[in-house]
Amino acid sequence: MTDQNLTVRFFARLREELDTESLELPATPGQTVEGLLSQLAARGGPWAQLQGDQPVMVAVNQAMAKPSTPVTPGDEVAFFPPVTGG
Amino acid sequence: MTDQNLTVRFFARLREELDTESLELPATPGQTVEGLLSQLAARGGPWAQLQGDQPVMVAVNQAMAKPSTPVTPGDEVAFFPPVTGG
Amino acid sequence: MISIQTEDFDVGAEYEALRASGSGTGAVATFSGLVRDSGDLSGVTGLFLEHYPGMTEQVIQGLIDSASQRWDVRKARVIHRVGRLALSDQIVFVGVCSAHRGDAFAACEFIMDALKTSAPFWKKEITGDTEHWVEQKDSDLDRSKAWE
Amino acid sequence: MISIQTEDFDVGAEYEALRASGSGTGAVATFSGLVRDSGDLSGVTGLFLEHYPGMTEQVIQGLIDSASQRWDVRKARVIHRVGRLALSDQIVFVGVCSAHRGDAFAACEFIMDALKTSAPFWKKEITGDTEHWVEQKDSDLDRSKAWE
Repeated sequence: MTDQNLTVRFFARLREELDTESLELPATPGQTVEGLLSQLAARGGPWAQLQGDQPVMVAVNQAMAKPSTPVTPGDEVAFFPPVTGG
Repeated sequence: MTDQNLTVRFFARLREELDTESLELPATPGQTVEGLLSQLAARGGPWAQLQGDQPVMVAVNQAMAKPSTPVTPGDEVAFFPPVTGG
Repeated sequence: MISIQTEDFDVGAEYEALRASGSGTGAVATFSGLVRDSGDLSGVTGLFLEHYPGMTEQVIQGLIDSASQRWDVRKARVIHRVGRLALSDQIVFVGVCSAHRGDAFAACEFIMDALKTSAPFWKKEITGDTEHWVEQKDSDLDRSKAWE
Repeated sequence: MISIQTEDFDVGAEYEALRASGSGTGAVATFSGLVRDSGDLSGVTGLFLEHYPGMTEQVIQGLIDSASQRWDVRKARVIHRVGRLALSDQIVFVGVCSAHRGDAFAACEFIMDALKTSAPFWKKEITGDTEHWVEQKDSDLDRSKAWE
């Protein structure tokens, strides 16, 4: 891993269904959360659910983010289902 | 004390200012809380405050009561300032 | 269960007893009140608390019954101390356990707010060698009315 | 102070630490959440709780900071357990001490409600040999929005 990459993490149901805890991906100039989601959903199979009916929450560098939030080299991006603690 | 009497009790500031914890008084037919207050206030001195500016709360048989509540032989009537617990 | 007592109480032990009220319990809310300077006088060193034995317990039981009609209340516990208390001493404990957190919070706060304006307790502040009966606060009446 | 831990916690000890936060403290409100059957499935025997280390603590600190801006908060304590839990186990503790009871209740309930919808924890229910990720409840979202 270098600062040229993104670290993408998955939690809970998504982590299980994608069978993936984290990925290192090359960062693309001008990329947003939405672009990253499309790129991952295009892998097909269980990955398609990232753009499916069920809500997917996203955090960039451990702060809640929106589809339009930019992602830049070195960022930690996390995808997860709505939270259910407490 | 017999069942022909009222027991009248005082609490907190009233108990101190009247220097009286409780009284046994003969019950009067048709008497109400208001009548009892007038009768006691007529004693003068610190007793006058029972009909003065400061609010006086009353309970009959340990339940909150109003000026119009009847008092009958054997009743326990209590007068006290607004409560300040908790 | 209701206790009016001069002795101190142990919030940890009270909590454990509330918690043990069955497998449907999902939420325990507690409130503890401590002696502090009320702001009526400066330099308060302690309190003296008087109550109306018998009536006090009945009034508090009525509040617990009302709370149990409005919300899911599995168990409720109220302890109120009387007599001489020092600054920072515990005065009052209200604990409620419920299936749901909203009910536990609401019932606990309701009992505490209503106790303040309807249970026959009176507080005297002690400042060095003077004493002073505390006056009822409008803000307490307002909080209590807000539940009606 | 915030702790995310697999170990159980002692509400009595947490209460005593909160209470010791100075002579201006008049009120300590606490909430404890216990594992119960959520109603999604019958026969729940336990839970597994996952979190996002680092982000979880930051989110909860943000909730304590927000509460401290809205209300008088002398001290706040949040503990949340993760990992495997059984029915009736303690999951979460929120304790707030304040000068005033209204502030203690409000800050405690706000932190708890907001934690439910914004802190990254996920709960899986275990029923015999099956498992099931719990869905977020609309009622939790509504409670959290009511504070806005």
